[in-house]
Amino acid sequence: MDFEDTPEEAAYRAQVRGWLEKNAHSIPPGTRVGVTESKAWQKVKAAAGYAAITWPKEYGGMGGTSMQNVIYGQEESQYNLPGNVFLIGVGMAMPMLMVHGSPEQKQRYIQPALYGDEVWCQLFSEPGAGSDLAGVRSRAEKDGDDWVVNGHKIWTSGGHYSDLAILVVRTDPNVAKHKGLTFFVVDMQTPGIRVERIKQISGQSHFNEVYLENVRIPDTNRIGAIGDGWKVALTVLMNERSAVGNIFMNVGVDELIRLARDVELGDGPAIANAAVRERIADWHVQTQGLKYIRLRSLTALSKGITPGPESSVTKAVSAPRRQDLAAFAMELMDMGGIIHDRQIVPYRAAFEDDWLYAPGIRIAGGTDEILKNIIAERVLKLPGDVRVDTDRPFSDLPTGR
Amino acid sequence: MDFEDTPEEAAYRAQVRGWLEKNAHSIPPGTRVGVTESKAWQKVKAAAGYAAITWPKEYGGMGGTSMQNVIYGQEESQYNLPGNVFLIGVGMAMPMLMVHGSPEQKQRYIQPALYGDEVWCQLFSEPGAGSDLAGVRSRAEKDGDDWVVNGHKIWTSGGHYSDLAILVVRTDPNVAKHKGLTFFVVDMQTPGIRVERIKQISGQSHFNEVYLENVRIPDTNRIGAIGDGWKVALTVLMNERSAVGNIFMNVGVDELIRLARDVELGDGPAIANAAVRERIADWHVQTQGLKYIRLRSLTALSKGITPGPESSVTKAVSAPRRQDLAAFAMELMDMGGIIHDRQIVPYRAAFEDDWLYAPGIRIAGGTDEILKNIIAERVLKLPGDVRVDTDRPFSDLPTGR
Amino acid sequence: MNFDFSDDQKLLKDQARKFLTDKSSLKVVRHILDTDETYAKDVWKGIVELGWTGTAIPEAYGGIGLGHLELCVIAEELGRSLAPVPFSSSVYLATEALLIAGSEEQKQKYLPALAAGEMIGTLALSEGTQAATPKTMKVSFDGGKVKGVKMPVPDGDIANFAIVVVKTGGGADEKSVSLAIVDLTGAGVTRSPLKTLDPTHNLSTVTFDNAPGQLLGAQGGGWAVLQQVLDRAAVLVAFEQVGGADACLNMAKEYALNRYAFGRPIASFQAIKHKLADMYIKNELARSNSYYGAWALSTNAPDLAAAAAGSRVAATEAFNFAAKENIQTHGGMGFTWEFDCHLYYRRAKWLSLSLGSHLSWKDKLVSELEKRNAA
Amino acid sequence: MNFDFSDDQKLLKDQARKFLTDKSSLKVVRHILDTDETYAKDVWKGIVELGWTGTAIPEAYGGIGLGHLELCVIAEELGRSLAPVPFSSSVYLATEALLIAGSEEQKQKYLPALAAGEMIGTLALSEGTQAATPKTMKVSFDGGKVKGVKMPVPDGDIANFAIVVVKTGGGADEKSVSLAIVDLTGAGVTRSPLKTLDPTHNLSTVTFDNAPGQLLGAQGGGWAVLQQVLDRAAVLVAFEQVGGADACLNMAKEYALNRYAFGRPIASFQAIKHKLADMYIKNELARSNSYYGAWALSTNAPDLAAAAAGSRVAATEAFNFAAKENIQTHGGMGFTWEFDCHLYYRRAKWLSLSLGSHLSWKDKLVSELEKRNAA
Repeated sequence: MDFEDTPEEAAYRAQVRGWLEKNAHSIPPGTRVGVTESKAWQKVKAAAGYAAITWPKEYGGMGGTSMQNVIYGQEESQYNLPGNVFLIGVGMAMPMLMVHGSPEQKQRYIQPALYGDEVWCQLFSEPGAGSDLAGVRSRAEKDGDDWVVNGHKIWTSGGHYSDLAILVVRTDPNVAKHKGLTFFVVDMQTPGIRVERIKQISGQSHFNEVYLENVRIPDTNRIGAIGDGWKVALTVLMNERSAVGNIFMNVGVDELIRLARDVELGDGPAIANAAVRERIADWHVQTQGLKYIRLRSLTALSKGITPGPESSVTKAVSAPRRQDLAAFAMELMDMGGIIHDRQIVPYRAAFEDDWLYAPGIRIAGGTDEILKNIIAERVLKLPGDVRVDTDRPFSDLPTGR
Repeated sequence: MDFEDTPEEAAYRAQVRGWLEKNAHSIPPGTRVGVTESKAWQKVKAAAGYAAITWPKEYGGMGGTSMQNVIYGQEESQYNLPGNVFLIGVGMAMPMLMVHGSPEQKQRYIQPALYGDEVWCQLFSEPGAGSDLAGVRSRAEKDGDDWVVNGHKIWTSGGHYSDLAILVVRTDPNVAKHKGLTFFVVDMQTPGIRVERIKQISGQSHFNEVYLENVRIPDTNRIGAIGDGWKVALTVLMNERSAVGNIFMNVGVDELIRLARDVELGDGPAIANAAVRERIADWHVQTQGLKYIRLRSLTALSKGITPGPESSVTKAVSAPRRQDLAAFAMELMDMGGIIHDRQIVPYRAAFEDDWLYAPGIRIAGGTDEILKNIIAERVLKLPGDVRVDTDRPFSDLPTGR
Repeated sequence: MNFDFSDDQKLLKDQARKFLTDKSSLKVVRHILDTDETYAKDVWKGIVELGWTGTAIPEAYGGIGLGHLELCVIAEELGRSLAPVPFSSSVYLATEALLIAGSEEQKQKYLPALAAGEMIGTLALSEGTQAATPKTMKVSFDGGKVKGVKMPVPDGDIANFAIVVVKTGGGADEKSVSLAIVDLTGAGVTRSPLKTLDPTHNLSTVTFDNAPGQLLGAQGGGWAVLQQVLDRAAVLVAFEQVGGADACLNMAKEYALNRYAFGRPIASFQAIKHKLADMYIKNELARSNSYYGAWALSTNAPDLAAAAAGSRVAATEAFNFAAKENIQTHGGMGFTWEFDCHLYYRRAKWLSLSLGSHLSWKDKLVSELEKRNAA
Repeated sequence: MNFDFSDDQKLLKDQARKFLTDKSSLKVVRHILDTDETYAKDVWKGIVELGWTGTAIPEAYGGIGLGHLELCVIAEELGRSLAPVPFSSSVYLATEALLIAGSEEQKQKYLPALAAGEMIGTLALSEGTQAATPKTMKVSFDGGKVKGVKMPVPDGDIANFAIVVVKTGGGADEKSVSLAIVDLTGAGVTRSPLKTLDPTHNLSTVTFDNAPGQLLGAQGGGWAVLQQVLDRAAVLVAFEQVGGADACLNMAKEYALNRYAFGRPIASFQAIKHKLADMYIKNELARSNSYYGAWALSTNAPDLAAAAAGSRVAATEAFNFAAKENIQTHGGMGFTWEFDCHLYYRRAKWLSLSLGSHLSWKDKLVSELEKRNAA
């Protein structure tokens, strides 16, 4: 038991480091960069094979292992580089195309995505279909060689700067819900597509709503057979789970310890208060536990074993913990904890930011409740919930108001 | 807003007090009394009408209000009197008979139950049918004018000293589960009935298992129509809920405060430790909350309004709290908390007793989970769980192993 | 047994709810959220006209001399509606402090004006991002002048005057604390709105630069009066929290009944059912503790300090839980600006911090229990 | 990255599980529960034959010189099986104390005998129903004689000798604490089994009436050695807890899959699914923290104290939760003597108390974090 690379891993890490030293240039602090810079960096990576380490070489990848991919990520994270806007295209859509796409589709899309020439987004969720994605109601109807799509998609990251989208819509409402879906690629410049920002309670806008009004999509953009949309979408969703696992924490236990040292409660510094200490201890073992769960799956990966659904555990623990920790830090600041002015509040109000941001984290990419269902069903192999929606025509299902 | 009796209540309380002063005689400490003494005291109460305050006068009751019943209970609890073994007979079975019994059945059973001549128990739950009572599998088959019952009942309080029982059994397994049940009265002396004590993890035995082997019950003992057993049982269960509400606590927050004063943690008396104080505060507000919930429903009762399902809230809060509080008190005693010798451990090991007893409290009379369902469905009017067992023959239902 | 509000009090409550539903809808709250306005002036005007500001002020001082039980039912409805008005500052804090510690002259000067809504008062206690204690406080009162910065001051940009918790003398003990009444519109006072997590409620930085003030109560007696004021306010704020928590439960329930997933209302899944049951349980515990607090407040019971702390602890727990799990029940829509869930999430947090932290009230509660259990 | 046990260690673990399943089934545990026997002698004999008692003892002292990672995998299986043997007292406590603080002579005398199972040792620390601290402890060591009562002493009725935590000198600080080795079969020692909540594990009252003892380590250095011993034992006990918690999750899962209510397995209800998911989450957090503890223990890492406390805090949380919710999942059957759930409930509690309370370990963990974060 140790935390060291195997000889092969060490060699790969050295190779990556050498390449990054030559090719990666950290953005100077304070500089703002955008999609243009992201695309430029992607082109450099793609040319060297690092943009798709695990892809087969025939598609421009490196034919490498998942562990090599992790090592590259660890090393790249030492640099302050342009944001990666290719997670959906390179991480999810292209792997799906490799399985379900026609030769022409692969030919058309894979290289431009890999080299950062085209950015992709995902048109899956709808206002009425989130956890229950197969319940999408956006309709596509055949009209000659085209499909005409009408509907309303939501939670689309990067919708406003993406060139292409993967889209799941209902082509037949008169069959069971999972049978009536079809999967498409759509050009985001197509007339009838309108992208609007969603304002979150934090005041930020990380997501878009996308309205589709008589959007014409040629049948050649269809992926897989008519009615096979759910099967195709599942390929994408499998890759999504592994992408979402790592959640960035602004502030955590270390900051809480320092805050507790700095503020007074009624009877002394907060760090001397056993109720404060107990929470620090509890959150620390959670943090450590998640860290070592990750190292255990990296070890499995290093041995060529595909890790299990531990990213569900990570999110199920860290999202509510983030909310609770932030709320508690604010309590330590007493009435002043309500202040949201970065000049006044410790850590430039990072606890307060987290408190506003955490409710979204508990929901996006799988709610607390869905994650526990996933753990129960996929890890513990317990039965699924009773389904009342699978064996009758979609159009017969009740929908609420 | 006050905590006083209305003039009518005060008058009734005075009447009760006067009667109790004359007729109730506290058992001297250290004296052991049994069912004989309980029966004798019941006879005295019944003669005066206090054994069934809310019953109509025609059945030997006092025709009084629920509030009067509460007042009597409060006053009676000032005395140390023989245990009440008539809760099932007088509290549940006879009120059910008043609704569903034939004139002959009422004539036969009500007076002896009221006057304590016959003690009743309940043969409802089975090893495979607890929360899901309608899933009972004990069978009754018609044989001439009799029914022949075979089966296995469990969680029967007082089974070993009861004269009569109310019994729910399946008379038709080929119809839906709620339709195939029939309700009986059975004499506990009938050949084929065997009563065995169940040893709980606390080492005590508060319940029995009851085995029924070719037990012959005359059809005249049937209550209600064949197949109406569920409807009749519901009448009993409604009365059970209100009987279970009040849960006796051995030790609580006051004892925890005193314990925390007496024991040292690493750095001073436990009461000075904020993590200890926080738990005391949390459990105190729960205790107070339940107390004032009770006073609010007494107020409703006092105005003639039937209280809602607050006994579910009481049990849902107090059962897990009891387990947690006991476990925490044991932690305060450090390694010594494991000792279960009344001579050594504070409060004659009452915290340790509670810790062993609480798991049962979280289950008996409605598990934590069932209680939350009840609150969700009956108070908040949320939908029931999806049922897969109601619209096919009982005999087709899967049963596990 | 009569542990409930009277029929008259319930009628008052119904009227309050009706008025607030009508005049202070969440649209009004959003207007304060989205603009620079500090409070809803029309709603406040209506409240004054209804006499709520004088509910617990004796008729001799221009009030309507009802009492604190009446104030509790109003508070619950204010909490439910999130009404963006300086009611708690002016009524629970300033008015109560004057009733407890004001000289006859001070009462004559301020109480009728408070009752009539001609003046709005507040309490200035906090001095930044930690608990304000005799040890940590720095704002001084010397030679009739107040010096230092108070932050956040609730409704500090709205109030005409503040009761400022000040240090008199250099000690760090309770006897070094006094209360001073300061005209916030007068000389030596600068104030500016703070950016906070609950923009539906004004919070302010108030800087005193030798601002003239006069003592409220005895010099060195401020800490003791402050505790009494906070206890009394804790019961009233608890009713606001109970009202808010109840609103969250109702929102969550409505949404869960009407939102379908997997072909059925999400309210039919145990994960949601039990979440809402937990909300209900906490709300009932909060309500029942608060009823006891109301009784203790209205009768000035010896147990008031414990009853107040119990009300506050239970109500803080309930509203914080209900507000965050209401968002969770709403799923993705719950964390959009457009949905109203966050308004309650914000208010829940402010109320839980407003009179001092959850931990500090738990500590206070246990101190009271210790006194009671003293051998 | 190689954050896992080696193939050899996993093989040892499989063998341990096989041996214990075979020789130490819950029937064996129940035999100790229901009779006056203090431990399962046959199982102990088998354990000694397998060499487990000498796992971490160097070959020079008669051990097999494997190491603590091997001890961790054995501990997990002992925890899973609830094996009623004095392993933790003799191996995690007595052996570790001797390895840390024993003189060459003491090591020569005790370690080979411990490895060979000829002797069983224990640690006598607690003195009743509160934490044993330099301030609260009373058992004294003066002129080579130990005087006072230790209670509970794990495996005190079984062990041949105890390392007794004693006061030397009258102070109340850490420097007043020493360790003394006392022959429990010798003069001046009386012992009797205690009635406890975990009768599957011997706990004893040991009375020392001028019992002869010899110092282990320096006089006044006992508290520091004790902390090291407890840290090391905390990691090993954490593995027992992880094993026990895993057993509970498996029991609960099996039962929930096979128990039907309302026409379907109770494992299909979200209330049960999410309960078991919570168990799994806690178990995974405990296991991962404990792996780190194992690494720190096996490498004597500077971070050992924090790693040990983290292991213990997470593992105590996991096993206590799994044990009580396993009963709950079993419903009515769960609280019968006949079902095995209570065996785990009892053991979980004992393990959580055995090295000092949950709260005290949390406190210790934060003290370590403070050192690390010291400016």
